[in-house]
Amino acid sequence: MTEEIIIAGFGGQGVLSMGKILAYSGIMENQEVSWMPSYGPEMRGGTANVTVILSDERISSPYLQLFDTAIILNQQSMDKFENSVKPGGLLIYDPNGISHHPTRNDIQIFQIEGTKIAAEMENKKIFNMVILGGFLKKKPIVKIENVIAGLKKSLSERYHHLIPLNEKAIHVGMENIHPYQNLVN
Amino acid sequence: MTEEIIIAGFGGQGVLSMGKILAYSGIMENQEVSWMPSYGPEMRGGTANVTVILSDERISSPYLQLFDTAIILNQQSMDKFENSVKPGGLLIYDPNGISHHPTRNDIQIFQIEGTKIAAEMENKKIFNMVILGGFLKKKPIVKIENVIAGLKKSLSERYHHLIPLNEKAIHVGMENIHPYQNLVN
Amino acid sequence: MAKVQGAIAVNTEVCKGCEVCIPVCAEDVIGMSDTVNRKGYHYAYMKNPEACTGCTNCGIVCPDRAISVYRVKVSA
Amino acid sequence: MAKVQGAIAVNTEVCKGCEVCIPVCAEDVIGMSDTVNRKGYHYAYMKNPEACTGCTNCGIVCPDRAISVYRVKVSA
Amino acid sequence: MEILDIIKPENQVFCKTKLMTDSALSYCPGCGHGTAHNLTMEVIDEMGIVEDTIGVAPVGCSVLAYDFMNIDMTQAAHGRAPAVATAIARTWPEKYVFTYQGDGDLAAIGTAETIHACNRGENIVIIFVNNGIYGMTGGQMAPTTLEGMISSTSPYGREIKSMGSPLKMTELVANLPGVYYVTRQSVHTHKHARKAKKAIQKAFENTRLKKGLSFIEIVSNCNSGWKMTPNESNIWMEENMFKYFPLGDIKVDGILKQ
Amino acid sequence: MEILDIIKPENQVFCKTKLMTDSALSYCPGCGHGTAHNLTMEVIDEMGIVEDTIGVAPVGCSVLAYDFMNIDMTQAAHGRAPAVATAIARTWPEKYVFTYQGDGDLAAIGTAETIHACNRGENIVIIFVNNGIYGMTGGQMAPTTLEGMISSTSPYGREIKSMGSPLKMTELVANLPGVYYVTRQSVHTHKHARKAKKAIQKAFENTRLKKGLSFIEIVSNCNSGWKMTPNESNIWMEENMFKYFPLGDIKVDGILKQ
Amino acid sequence: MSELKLMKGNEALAEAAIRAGADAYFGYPITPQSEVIEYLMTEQPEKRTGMVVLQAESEIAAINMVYGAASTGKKVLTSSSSPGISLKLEGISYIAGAELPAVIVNVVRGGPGLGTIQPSQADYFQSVKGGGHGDYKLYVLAPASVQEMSDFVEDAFIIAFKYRAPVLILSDGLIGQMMEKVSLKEQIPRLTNDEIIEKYGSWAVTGKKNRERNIITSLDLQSEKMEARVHRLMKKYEQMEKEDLRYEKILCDDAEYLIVAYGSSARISQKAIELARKKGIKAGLLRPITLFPYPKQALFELADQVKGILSVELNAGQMIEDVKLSVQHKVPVEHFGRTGGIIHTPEEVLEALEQKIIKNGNLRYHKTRESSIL
Amino acid sequence: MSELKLMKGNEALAEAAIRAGADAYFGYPITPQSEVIEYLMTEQPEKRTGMVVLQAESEIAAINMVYGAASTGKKVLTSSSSPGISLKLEGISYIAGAELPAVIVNVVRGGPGLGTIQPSQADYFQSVKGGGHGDYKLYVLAPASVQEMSDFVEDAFIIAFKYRAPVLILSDGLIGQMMEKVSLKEQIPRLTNDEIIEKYGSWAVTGKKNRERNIITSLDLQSEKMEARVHRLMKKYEQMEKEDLRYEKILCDDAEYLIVAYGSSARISQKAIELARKKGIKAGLLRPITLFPYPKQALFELADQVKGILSVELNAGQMIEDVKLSVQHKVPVEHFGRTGGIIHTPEEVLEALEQKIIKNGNLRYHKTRESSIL
Ligand SMILES: Cc1ncc(C[n+]2csc(CCOP(=O)(O)OP(=O)(O)O)c2C)c(N)n1
Ligand SMILES: Cc1ncc(C[n+]2csc(CCOP(=O)(O)OP(=O)(O)O)c2C)c(N)n1
Ligand code: SF4
Ligand code: SF4
Ligand code: SF4
Ligand code: SF4
Ligand code: SF4
Ligand code: SF4
Ligand SMILES: [Mg+2]
Ligand SMILES: [Mg+2]
Repeated sequence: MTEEIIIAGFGGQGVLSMGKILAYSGIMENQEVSWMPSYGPEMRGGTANVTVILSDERISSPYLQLFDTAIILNQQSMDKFENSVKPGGLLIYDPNGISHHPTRNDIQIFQIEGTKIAAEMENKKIFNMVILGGFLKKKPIVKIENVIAGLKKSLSERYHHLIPLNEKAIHVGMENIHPYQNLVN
Repeated sequence: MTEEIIIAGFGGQGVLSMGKILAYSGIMENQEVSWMPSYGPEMRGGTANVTVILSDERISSPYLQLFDTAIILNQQSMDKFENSVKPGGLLIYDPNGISHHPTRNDIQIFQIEGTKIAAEMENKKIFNMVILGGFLKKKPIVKIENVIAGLKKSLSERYHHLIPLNEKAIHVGMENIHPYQNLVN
Repeated sequence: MAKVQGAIAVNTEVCKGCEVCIPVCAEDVIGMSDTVNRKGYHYAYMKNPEACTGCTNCGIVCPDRAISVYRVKVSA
Repeated sequence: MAKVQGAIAVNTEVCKGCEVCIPVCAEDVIGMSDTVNRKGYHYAYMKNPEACTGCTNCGIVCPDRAISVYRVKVSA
Repeated sequence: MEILDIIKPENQVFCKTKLMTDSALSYCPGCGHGTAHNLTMEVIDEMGIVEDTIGVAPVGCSVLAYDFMNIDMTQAAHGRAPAVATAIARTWPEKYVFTYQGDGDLAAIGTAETIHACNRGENIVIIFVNNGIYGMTGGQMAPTTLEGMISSTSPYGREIKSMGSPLKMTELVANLPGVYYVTRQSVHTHKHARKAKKAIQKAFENTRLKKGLSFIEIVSNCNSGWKMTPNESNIWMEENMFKYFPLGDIKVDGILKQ
Repeated sequence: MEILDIIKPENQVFCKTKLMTDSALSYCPGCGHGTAHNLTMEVIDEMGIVEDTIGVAPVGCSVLAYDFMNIDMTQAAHGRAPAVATAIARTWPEKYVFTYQGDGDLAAIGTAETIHACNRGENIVIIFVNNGIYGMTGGQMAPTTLEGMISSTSPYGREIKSMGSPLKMTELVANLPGVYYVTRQSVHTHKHARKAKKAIQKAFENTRLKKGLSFIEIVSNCNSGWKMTPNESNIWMEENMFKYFPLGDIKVDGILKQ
Repeated sequence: MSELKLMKGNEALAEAAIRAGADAYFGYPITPQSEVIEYLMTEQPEKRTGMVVLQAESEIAAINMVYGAASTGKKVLTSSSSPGISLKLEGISYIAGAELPAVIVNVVRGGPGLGTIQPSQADYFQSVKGGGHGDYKLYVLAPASVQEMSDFVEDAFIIAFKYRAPVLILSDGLIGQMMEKVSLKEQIPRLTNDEIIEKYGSWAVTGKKNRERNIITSLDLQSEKMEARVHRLMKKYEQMEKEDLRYEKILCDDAEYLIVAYGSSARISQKAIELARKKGIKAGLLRPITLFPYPKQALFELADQVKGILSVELNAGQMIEDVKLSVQHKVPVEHFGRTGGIIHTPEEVLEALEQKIIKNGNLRYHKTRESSIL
Repeated sequence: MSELKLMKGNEALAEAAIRAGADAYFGYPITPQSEVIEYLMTEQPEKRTGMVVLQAESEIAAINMVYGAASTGKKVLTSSSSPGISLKLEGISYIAGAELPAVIVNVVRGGPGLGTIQPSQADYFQSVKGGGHGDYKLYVLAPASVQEMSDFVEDAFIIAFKYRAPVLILSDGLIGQMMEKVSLKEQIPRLTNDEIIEKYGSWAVTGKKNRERNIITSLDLQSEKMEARVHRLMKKYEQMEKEDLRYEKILCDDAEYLIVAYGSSARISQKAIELARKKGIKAGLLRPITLFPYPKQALFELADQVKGILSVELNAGQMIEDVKLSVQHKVPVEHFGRTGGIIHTPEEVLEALEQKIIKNGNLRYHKTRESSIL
């Protein structure tokens, strides 16, 4: 199994840490993992993205053009990465702030109202966990308990009390991911 | 004809300019010339030397180990260059301040009391011209008028009034060079 | 007696929602939109237009010069 | 009453004939040799030894530390 | 009166100068660089000297100044803008030459070039944007970072003992005879921005009059690096930066203010 | 009393310190470097700290200081001695670390390293021999060359307009909080040499007490570069150099003298 | 089993420096390597091991600080990226000339000039041909994974002290920025000052105590001495070639076509030869782990076996010269590489192998001649 | 006939810069090239032609001043020696990346480190393999006489502006310090500012007047653009190889043995082949005048004619790599050179030719393999 994922959104949305938790979960399952962020001034306030690969073979290039899954969290990232999903691949996005919805019909497209849900749960910080939950619902490539183990690893001690909340967020996310039918076609 | 000469002494003795005048004289006779000074901190107060080559062929290396003529003006230079004279070559030196006189008997050795003469002529500056005169007496490789022409070239205008004095010094030098018999052997 | 009335035009796609224009407005004219622009920023707008005096304070502190300011004299 | 008498020993091969020791000698003890050392420098010597007080001024300004200074108490 | 009746070309009293291009600034929302850029270009525009102005961009967030300032510009190696500007001013004595530099660029790696261009009294303008941090590279400590201030290379706060005190480059260069005008400004409010603009104008006037070097420090925010919202960062700046880096003229017409 | 009766070991009151080697100094006759070397080594000797002293030689005439000072020394790239000394002092906090630098080395190419080592208040001693010229390379103009002074790169005299004013590096660094002791001395007469020696001793005492950076400028001659006899050069120095570079303490125990 | 962590290459290198018992790090921020100093400042090794970490005012100050600490026998390193390394070259040349042990890390970005902050391998020439002035070389290690970013630090120090010579770890933005699993080594205790004086007292400047004075310098005014110094250096480099050459052969036993690549290019090329083999092309990969010394002999021998060689580098063609010098014109050698921060895909590499080597296998000499232009 | 003078190489170069119509010189003193700035300061070209001469605070400031003046289309040069050139490498890489015309002079001394102030050719690698970071090259001219120190200045400016690229004049302490006859060229008038705006207005930053703004930069945040920039540079270098290669063949027509040498080594080697011919050995000399581009084809062809080739350099073996890459293993190639400031004599060179080449002509392949170590 090899899963090649791009996660893209704003700097503040916890894009990089979401990728990191996913990678850690992979390690918990003895998979090979790589995590390659975009870096440098384009992060300046604007978009951030990270390529995460989980595989049971040695990973050659951590840097990719095409992905099995794209998790897209703002319009700029949608413009940039909609066409980077492999045919038959998966595109998950949060409709919040999206003015131009995806139009491809050779891939599966799902929506998850991460921003809204996080707002309802009154904790912006768990936004990325909600999204992660949605993704894992569609691609259960790692077990939840390993995600939690990964969380423990990547969070510093003094945040461990937040783990239950994050776990909850993951489950909420799993329940709130819905297919998107674009009406264009 | 190719004449390879080293002139060595103190910084203050006009060693470099003497070589320069010699080189200019060569140019006046349409010879190929090169002038290669010792440079860098070893000049710091201490010795200065210059290698001058006059030739009617293109000069390959301006930098030599052995010389046809060595003109030696202090003890350190004597220690350094006595053995750099080619067998059968010429060594000219000013005995002033020389405690260890040359001992080779496979070369011609001449003395010239440049310091004394310059003192008598009450002009330290012409010391190197006296020595040059002595050398030209032994090796008339350039005509005196060309030396004068060379002097004109290398001296800046405002010193041209000194040229007659320098010419005189050359002639005095020619008259005051004497063979040196070292009594060691 | 003639008083001035002002207005600002915000280039909503240029605005980055930094909000530094808000504290410099003595008349509390400026508010931030609920919706976001294409870059995802909430943008400035005149939440109470009639108060604007066209003093240009907002314009001069806007790093992105998203604001143009207009002013007219109106006789009361 | 006891007065001091001094003397200096110049390392003539180390001396560079710079003469900076001369002006600092209040007693005008130091002169320069007519002959030169192996390096070709005229070197310092005591031209009037009896005047030396052993004050060490010359020694401390000699860049090459060519001077050693000696001093004895002598009762007049 | 209807807004649409007010928003008419003939009523416009303020808008972006044409000496700023239409490319969106690469700076974070609320970053002082944008305002500093605009004020500088407004001065060049109003003085009508664009045809004779050559700018030197640094390495820092404002490396892309040449994308935004609609004038001839060259981009200097990190810290070397004063040397670059020196050569331009020497070979084009009639031009208006300015550098635009950050605090890491000017006060760390560029210290020697800054001190010596100032000491030679080159006829240039140096605009020094001091945000107390290395913005571009992700918020590392700068020579100007305040005591106790947190950055990615002083994660527990700048400690004077091991990292030294914040460096007051501006006061330092004011001591050099070649420097004619030295002032410290800010651009975060309309009042400050208007004063800063006057200072920039004075600096370019000095160039016109061949008075030598004018040095304008602009204390600014780096809200990303400081991890605050823009308005928070401006308040923090007033309360902390201005204490250590007080605003105002330091040297005017070649005379030090006491 | 006979001279030979006086010149006996038991009567010796002054001789070369054993912390100077027997190799002949490479300096020109009468060059102040020799005296400065000897005074420094006499202090190290008298303080009994040779086993804990590490010296840093510059690039300049005194590059060969390591041949003459009979202590552990490393030779730094041109201008970088303060950085080299910083690392040694940081990794060997109990040692006495000093740099010995010329004015070209310290005030031209080494400006940034000097300013920042001073600003960090490194616990080191900087001995700065200012002879107003680049001696080693044959007498080119230095940042410290006086107005109108002739050098091989200012053959018609230093001109302020194009070459800038002589740089008072010592006054400049005195403004930095990290610098604890700053003084300007000379070594050309016994009086001056004795005072300079006291200053050097104070500096190393500061190191012992971990007070931070001590900066000692020694205004000296470069008779070769100045094209004078040693005694002429010392007189010229008093009449010209001391006017612009006045001798005396500038900062003592961390407090600036006014 | 030692602890397994998920780390960036830059972080792994920084942690490895602490664990290798380094005494000091001096650096100046630059993308894409700033995480090295950021990690160290956060970890506070001063408290863990007593290691000194200092942010210098510039790369030049940093490399000269390295020179200073190395002069005293301390284990010291610095890191930077391309433009910063250019600034360090005078200092690096001094370290080589003065025969000091030191570790320098270059997390390469694209040049020339300010260029791009994206990954590149365009500093190969600078690294192996002696970017600085004079006759010297660097021992160059090229990590291809986060694990190697960690492992090579200790290796580098061992070589640095074995030869008293500077060692370069030549990484790039890809290896520096990516996160992978890394198993960290045990902490090696730092040497005490007494141990340093004991071990390195013959040369290090630690204060003249119970011995003659030590001097660190790269200057020799007597040409004979300077020539002797140069010969001493050359001897070291010959010994490195004999004793410390490192490389990896992948699928080479039956290879008909060979790719030579290091660092991140080697990772991508490995995928490329896997794809090639799926297509039935017998491709192999030679990965130089040390760029100096270079696996000349291994290449020379493989050249008898394969039909052609492709040098894959993230640059316009630099290592290809060493490949050619090794192959000695037995088979065609071509270059493939993207530049400017673009990272070639395994597919691109495979296509290049097919187009430049397999297809033109017969035009060999003509080809090599032309392509020897860069 | 133009005036004949006796001048040092450094002085001749400085005078030639004035006469070539240079607009500015920026430099920092260092032996053995300080005469360049000393001559200029004495001549006061500001009064003769309006040329600006400034002593910078460092080599780094100087090269960045060059960058600044070059950004505006001015004819500008700097000079230094080995350690100073190392410090300029970041700036040189910027000049190459930003595509600016500039002339840099290196009067080489012996390295590494502070090394020696005596003559050397140990900066060959740094000069031709891109000492700075990134994919760039310098057009390198190697004068072998005072006359060429003078002549090459104008040549260098012509190339610099033809390609908008940095040109290096690679001299050494021997050529820089020696005096020879030199015939000086006529004064070329400096361009007026209007002429500069006229000629270079398409790219130079001279103030935005009647045109869109000009920008000088080496930065491209988009990798595609950066790659395009690198390709643009590579195209220039290919064109240089086609159009501006320079070399000299001496006694090569009937040569059985070949010496390859440049600069001062070429002078000495010429004497050596004369001595050889006196002994009946048919030796010839190929003197590369440009080190990049390199006379690859000429060497490749001579390799069919000669039995062996000796690369003579004042270093531990650097140019030999380019000789081998050109010869493509047709005949044995060996290196001979003294280092540390020692200058080999014609006799030494001849002996090396006899020992390393003539004697071992048969062991060719074995030999070349071994000797490919350095
Ligand atoms: C030689 C070199 N060293 C380091 C860097 C990395 N670098 C880029 S910008 C920068 C500092 C920016 O800080 P500052 O000058 O304060 O500008 P700001 O971004 O804060 O406006 C550094 C260290 C570089 N590009 N080149
Ligand atoms: C990088 C570098 N630049 C330049 C030089 C040449 N150089 C050697 S010493 C020196 C200046 C010496 O002057 P100063 O520091 O005043 O020492 P002094 O000789 O006057 O005591 C210079 C420019 C060098 N060796 N290295
Ligand atoms: S112009 Fe003045 S009043 Fe109007 S919105 Fe702006 S700041 Fe407020
Ligand atoms: S200051 Fe400008 S960018 Fe910021 S919110 Fe106001 S209008 Fe928008
Ligand atoms: S010791 Fe004093 S008195 Fe004696 S010679 Fe020296 S200076 Fe003169
Ligand atoms: S000071 Fe020293 S070197 Fe100078 S003359 Fe006196 S004894 Fe000789
Ligand atoms: S990082 Fe700081 S300095 Fe840079 S653009 Fe953002 S706020 Fe401005
Ligand atoms: S050149 Fe000047 S500084 Fe150097 S040794 Fe001679 S006098 Fe002293
Ligand atoms: Mg900043
Ligand atoms: Mg000096």
